[in-house]
Amino acid sequence: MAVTLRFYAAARKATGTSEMTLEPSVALHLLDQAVAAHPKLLGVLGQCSFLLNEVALHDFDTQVPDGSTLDVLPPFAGG
Amino acid sequence: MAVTLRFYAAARKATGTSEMTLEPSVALHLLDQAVAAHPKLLGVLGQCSFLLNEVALHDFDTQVPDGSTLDVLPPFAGG
Amino acid sequence: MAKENNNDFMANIASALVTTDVIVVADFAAAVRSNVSGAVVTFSGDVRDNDHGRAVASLEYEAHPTAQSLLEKVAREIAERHEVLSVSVAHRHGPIPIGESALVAVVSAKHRKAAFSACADLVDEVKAQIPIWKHQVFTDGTDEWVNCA
Amino acid sequence: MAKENNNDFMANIASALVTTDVIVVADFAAAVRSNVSGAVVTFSGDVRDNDHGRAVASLEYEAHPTAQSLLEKVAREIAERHEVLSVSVAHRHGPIPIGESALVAVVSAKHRKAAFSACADLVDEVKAQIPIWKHQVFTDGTDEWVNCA
Repeated sequence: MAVTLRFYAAARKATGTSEMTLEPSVALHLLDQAVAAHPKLLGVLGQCSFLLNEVALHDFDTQVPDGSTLDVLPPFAGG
Repeated sequence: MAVTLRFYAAARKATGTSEMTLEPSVALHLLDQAVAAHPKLLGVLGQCSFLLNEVALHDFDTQVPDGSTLDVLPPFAGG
Repeated sequence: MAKENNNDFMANIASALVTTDVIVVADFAAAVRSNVSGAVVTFSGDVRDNDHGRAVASLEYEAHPTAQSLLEKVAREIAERHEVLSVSVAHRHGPIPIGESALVAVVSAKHRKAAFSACADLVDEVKAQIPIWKHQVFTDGTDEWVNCA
Repeated sequence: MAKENNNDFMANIASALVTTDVIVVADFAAAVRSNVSGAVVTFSGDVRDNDHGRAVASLEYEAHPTAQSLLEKVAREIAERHEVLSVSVAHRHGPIPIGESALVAVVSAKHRKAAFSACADLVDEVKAQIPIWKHQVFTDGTDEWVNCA
């Protein structure tokens, strides 16, 4: 039973890693655990958007089921 | 003593000539003579702008002095 | 990817590409031209040697795995939203040398106003919608992820 | 032809050309690019094989002798009116084959909005201000001077 958090760009810089593996839980709890493990992530997280299995996630109470990927996306800066 | 009227694009098509030589006079009288000589010009003239020696002419009572050029410019269609 | 246009028989064509290859705006412009189109507007967003007064040494873009499909979606939306004939957009990622294009956007249309509007709208949407990030290294040795405090 | 910019040390550069030669937008775009500019917007107005639903066989532009100096004036005005780095515009006259450019306008700027605004404004001003006329011959043998009833 595991879910994968993936960190991009400034989020990866803040955590020092591109991903973490955690037990399935609600999104908020997963992000709490990520911040606990990597306190610098807190400075970035408020600006981020999130994808649960490549679909936009807005409700942090959503349960992230086994095998899922939760992506942490800092503000876009394309162009 | 002569002035030159030059006709461009649709004005040239209407007169069948690219220029006319006339006695110096006021602009309005010169254009009257051009229409008298080339009646089809009347259908174009109302849409035209005019240059007296390459400067925009707005007052048709302006005297066009000897050696001048009065250009008849149909609506622009560049681009 | 195609729809009936209001004022002609042509279907709109939209293409999109996320790539690590060099992108040259003239190549994309050539692809949207036709004997029917009267106006081609292009945008090239190029890597600058400066940002907010600081000298940039090198620059790299990172693209999320969904960037390609989202870019296709944006291109289709622009083609549907404007009276245009063809829309093409490409975003490069990975390291990009100064002076080369990071983003190219090209639009052909019968009339210029639609071409300008669509191309500007396309670039705005790419910046807003596409998960791509820019990392800058300055000549003083510091670095930043752009838009992230 | 140069002025102090509000937000950088660069002088604006404006160039203009009225010519019977082939004009290729990419050549003009290359001339306005620099490592300082972040955005290049181009417009190409191309000869179409149709106009208002009628098939065009051939097309010719006529330019007044003042066209070159007026085009230079318009280019300078655009460079002064917008926060841009470089402006270049060219209008071809004489016969132009279908598919080739009659007008190219290119603008470089630090920021995209200024580049888009300036390029669109430039094309509008060229159409309004420059004494150039378009003569179309249709495939049915008729012909017209465009914009003239």
